[in-house]
Amino acid sequence: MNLHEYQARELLKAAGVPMFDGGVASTPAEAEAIAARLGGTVVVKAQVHAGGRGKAGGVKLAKTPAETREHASRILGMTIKGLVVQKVLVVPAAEIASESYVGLIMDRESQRPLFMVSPAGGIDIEEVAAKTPEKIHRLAVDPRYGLLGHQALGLALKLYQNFDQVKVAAKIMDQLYRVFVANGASLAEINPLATTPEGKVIALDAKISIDDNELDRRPDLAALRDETAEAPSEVEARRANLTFIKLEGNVGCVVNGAGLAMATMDLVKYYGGEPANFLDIGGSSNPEKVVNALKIITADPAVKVILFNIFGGITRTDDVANGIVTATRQFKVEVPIVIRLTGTNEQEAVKILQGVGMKALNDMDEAVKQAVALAKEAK
Amino acid sequence: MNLHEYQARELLKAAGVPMFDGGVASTPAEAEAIAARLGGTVVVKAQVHAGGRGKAGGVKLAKTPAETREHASRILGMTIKGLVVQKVLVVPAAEIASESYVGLIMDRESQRPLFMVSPAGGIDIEEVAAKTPEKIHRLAVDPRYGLLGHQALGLALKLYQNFDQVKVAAKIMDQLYRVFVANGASLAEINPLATTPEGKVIALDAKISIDDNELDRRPDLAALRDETAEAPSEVEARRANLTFIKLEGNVGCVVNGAGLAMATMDLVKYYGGEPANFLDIGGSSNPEKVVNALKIITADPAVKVILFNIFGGITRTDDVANGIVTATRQFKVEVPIVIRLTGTNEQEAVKILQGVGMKALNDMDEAVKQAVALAKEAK
Amino acid sequence: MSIFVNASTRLVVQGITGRDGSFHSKQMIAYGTNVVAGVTPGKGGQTFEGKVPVFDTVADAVRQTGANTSVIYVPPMLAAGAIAEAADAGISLIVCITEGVPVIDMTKVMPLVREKGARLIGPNCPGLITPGVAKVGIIPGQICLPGRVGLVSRSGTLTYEVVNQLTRNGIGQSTCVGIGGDPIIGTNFIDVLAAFQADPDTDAIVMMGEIGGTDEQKAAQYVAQHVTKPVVGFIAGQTAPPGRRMGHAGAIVSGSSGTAAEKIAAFKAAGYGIMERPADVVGLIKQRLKK
Amino acid sequence: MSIFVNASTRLVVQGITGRDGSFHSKQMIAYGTNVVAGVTPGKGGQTFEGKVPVFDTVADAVRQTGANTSVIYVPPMLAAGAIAEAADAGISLIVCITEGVPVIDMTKVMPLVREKGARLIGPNCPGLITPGVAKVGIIPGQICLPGRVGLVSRSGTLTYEVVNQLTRNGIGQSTCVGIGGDPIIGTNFIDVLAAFQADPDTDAIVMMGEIGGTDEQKAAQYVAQHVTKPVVGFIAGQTAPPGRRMGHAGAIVSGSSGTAAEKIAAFKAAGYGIMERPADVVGLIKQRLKK
Repeated sequence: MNLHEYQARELLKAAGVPMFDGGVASTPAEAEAIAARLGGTVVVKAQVHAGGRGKAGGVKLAKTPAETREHASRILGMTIKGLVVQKVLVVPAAEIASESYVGLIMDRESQRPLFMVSPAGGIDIEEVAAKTPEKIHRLAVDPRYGLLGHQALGLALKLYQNFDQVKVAAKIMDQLYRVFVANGASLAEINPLATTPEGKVIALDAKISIDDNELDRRPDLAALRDETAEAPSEVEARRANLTFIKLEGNVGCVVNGAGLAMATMDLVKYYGGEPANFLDIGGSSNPEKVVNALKIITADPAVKVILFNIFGGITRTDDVANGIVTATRQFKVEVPIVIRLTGTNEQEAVKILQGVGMKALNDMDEAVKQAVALAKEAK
Repeated sequence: MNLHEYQARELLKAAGVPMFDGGVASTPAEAEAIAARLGGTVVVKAQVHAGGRGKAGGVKLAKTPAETREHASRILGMTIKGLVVQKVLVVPAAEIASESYVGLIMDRESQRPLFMVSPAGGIDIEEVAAKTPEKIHRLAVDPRYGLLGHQALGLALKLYQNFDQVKVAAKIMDQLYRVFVANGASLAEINPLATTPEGKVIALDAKISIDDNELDRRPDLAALRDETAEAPSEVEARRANLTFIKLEGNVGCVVNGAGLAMATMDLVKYYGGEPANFLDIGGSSNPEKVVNALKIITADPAVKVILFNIFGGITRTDDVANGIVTATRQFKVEVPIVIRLTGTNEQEAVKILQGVGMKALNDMDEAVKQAVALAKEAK
Repeated sequence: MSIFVNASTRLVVQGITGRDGSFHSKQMIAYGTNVVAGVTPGKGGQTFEGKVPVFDTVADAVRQTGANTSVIYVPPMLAAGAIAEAADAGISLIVCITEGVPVIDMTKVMPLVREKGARLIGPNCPGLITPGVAKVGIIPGQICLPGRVGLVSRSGTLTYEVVNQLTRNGIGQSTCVGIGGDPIIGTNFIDVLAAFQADPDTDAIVMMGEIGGTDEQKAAQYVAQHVTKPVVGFIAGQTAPPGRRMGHAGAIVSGSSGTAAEKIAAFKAAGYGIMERPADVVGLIKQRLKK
Repeated sequence: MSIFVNASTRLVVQGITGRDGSFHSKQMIAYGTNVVAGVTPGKGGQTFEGKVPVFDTVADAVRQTGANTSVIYVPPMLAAGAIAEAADAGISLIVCITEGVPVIDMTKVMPLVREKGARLIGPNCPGLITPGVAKVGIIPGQICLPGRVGLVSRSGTLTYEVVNQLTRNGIGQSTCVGIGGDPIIGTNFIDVLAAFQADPDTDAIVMMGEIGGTDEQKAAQYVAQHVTKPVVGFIAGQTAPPGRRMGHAGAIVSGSSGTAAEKIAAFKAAGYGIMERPADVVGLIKQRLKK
């Protein structure tokens, strides 16, 4: 789960990372009031889960509270990469002497939190990484020992010459690491970590992503989820414990397992169709999940056919069959359903479907071909 | 540094260990008020840094607030193993179904915190350990991983059959470990960990010792030191950064290094004398320390001679010589001083002493012999 | 005729009395797996299905039954603790089926697993099966056939799909291993590829990857250098939309966006037979085994 | 002709610009020790005494000077961090002089030292000296004499006392090691005894113990089983009062109160020559070397 910049700032600020005071606004008037409180020039920043905000016009300088209001009214409601801006962050505009990059990510290879720091920070950091990789310094932290003092210092020495700045930066490394571990982050990034002309080291922008698996034991973090920033169908799916991503096609897919779901979408495409969604009902059996999945998919008017592809392992195919039967009793499904079921309790499942006059296929290619054909007929 | 029972209770209670509510009193009236608030039968327990309080009459049952007052007035001011009782703890008297022992100590051999638990707890635990060592279960905790869930459970399973009690005990293990590590303890002990007739698991007595080296960074723990519970000369010595233990003899010893200090005392005894104290001025040079050391030793009227035994390494003997000269200028030392100095800056030291008419010996045996002889003459 | 799991496997099931644990324990027993013990704290002394003793701790199970392999079906927040317990008790192969384990928990337990010299498979994986001998996990036994093709996959049900294709066409498997798709897993593609390469009873290998990360590319490099047996590969997610990415660290660390195209290119460079769809496995394996 | 420290020792001083660090660095240099670098964060680029380069980190010092041994004179709250830094930088012998290091810090850093394959001596120790070759720590060089007696001690100044006795009587030392008296130390009696036993240039060993704990008893057992060279021993604290003990755990864990009498009995049982006072070392060593 991605946090908004203002949420990430709060976590880092609570850990002691030096940052400017600022405020978050949902209306132009609120933005104006924050600017008035802060005084001087401010930056108005769209709070949206997408990169490239600046280039999309979602980040603006404002010299006065009135100008802040103007910018906020333009940015609020703006769409950036398909996401509507609901909130803006208002912070003092800083004169910047230098920009560094400090990132911490859960690294698959070392199986540890991995620091990446560079004295050449800012928005072009990926270009720096690609063209001058020697400017990126890495350190994987052994979680058994945590970030050791000399490691934090060593990273900070890569960023600054001035030892007072080095000491502040070393402390920030430690604070960032603690925030990362304490919140089960998959990413925590300060970019830029800036110096002011007076030499003060300060974090100007922050990004944090939380491991979704962490949220079940951390209601405080789960509460940070901003559902207004997501597509309603995805919110609904998550509440039903389904993984759902809406796509542009017309073949609605209900699959168990992410790998098989992707392979099913790929096969739809292979046979000339277009998947309407990615939908994984997960590993554990539950007829209710199937009902919810059908509700979400049938809510999309573009869907012309629904394709079930269930390979029973931990999922019992009879549970899925029961779910389909229950759903079709609860509400009318207007489009044809193609069902492929095999694996655990397959015979029971087939019987259940036959009981209501539905047919189950056994072969994945066959089912996908039928679904694609039905979608084409429906046009 | 040993904590009083009531202080240890507070640390454990804050960590969530189940304990009865209670209160600490410095006067009989306070004790009576606590008993009235608690209601029912209470235990009045002397708060003193010594074992065997019960056998010394420092732990009493009281059925009424009035009786509590009586017991408190008898226990407050009582002397147990040379220490005067300044405070009593008043807690509800519990009916006890079983007594277990849970101890955690910093173990030299494994270099880890070591749990020792036994279902046969209570005041005879050392006898249990000596006679039926199989009833004591041990577990050294790897500090890189902390106490793992299955380890806490494994320890708890050694104490109880009932799984509800096991779960509570496992949680207590975890809480005790956290208190131990978070406070740099050298010992943390719950004895007994009791069950009530209703099956509730509850800690009835607690002991915690803090590593002295921890106190410099933990003013909150250092503030728990109860100087009224110590000999005034030892308090004064600690404030002057000296390690001092008063003994019964008449040869005052000022030595640098604990090992050499002990060897000097041993040699005093070897030559027929009796050391008046253990005093280690420590490793680092500082004339002021020597002045303080002389003040503390000369305050003891039993001292008939003062023996310096300084082997300069990190300690500079000239610093010590300067300290002796400064002290004798500040106040009159009524007893003879025998000085043995050798090692770092020895020649400067000898010159400094000669400058005020004092003589320095080079040989330890010679110096001790002289000091013992002078002490005998003085009698 | 197998890797990791064989006739000397003595299995303890952690979470044997739970919903998933009990269901799959019955399945494993029915398949012939030597399930010697179960563990559920607080239920020590009970008997599962009238024959498998249940213990409070894995240590007790090991001591009393000589268990050497463990399979974990406990809730996600307890899974890393269960892995630690198994490793600490001396279990040499630990298979964690549980999905949704916090990644930060895995970073902490992996060093312990390594220190104890154990192998972890998973978490969030279907486990593994040596057809006709033993299954550890949730791969449906009836879709497998003893034989000489090794299969390794990041997916669960997609694995079954491919195994099923093989079996229906008479191509048996030596061992099928689902390594799991989580960011931190105990056993990766390379570990399994190396084991198949060393296994005298595996003739060809099927490797099923997914988009994201660079594990498939690294595995392909390993195959190019160390694996002489024929390898057939699939990547799921060719039509998946690129995730909405936040932050730069991911791109910097991998230097790659982990697309299907990149991975397929790596497979081709390493000489894999490329499956365009799951059903292609049959033709490709037959063709390569003929050579 | 020595253990642990010899002519190939390349020393980096951690905390070289501090009060104690600079004083003793001068002494070590004057003694002829090959001090190749100093470390004080924030002072990298300076030069100590006009010839020793100072670095911000031990890693820099190792990279640029090939340092292989470190001695630590930093404040107690930073000492464990300094040990970790040295171990992490690949230093193989780390000598920590600092007194007052929190024991809980030592429990955390010791596993790292072991993982890195380093040897730690101390903390709270005087260090070690190979007379005539190099000294690492604070043992006064002028009281030592090159020779063939190895000395190991838990004490600081008591060590000097005994070394001084030997030297004044013409008995030289191969290496003198102060292991420190803290509850958790990197190198114990047995480690040093084993090194002396293996050192072809050590003929006899002096071991100086103290009351408390059971290290001396364990060392005596080791000597009885593994050390063929003559050993002479001393225990300080025969007249010390018993500490005011609180809690039962200490007595349970050691099963011993660590008295001088117990330790001397263990020494006798292992065939040690027993020193009643420091000066006895001369006669005992002379007598045993004659045999």
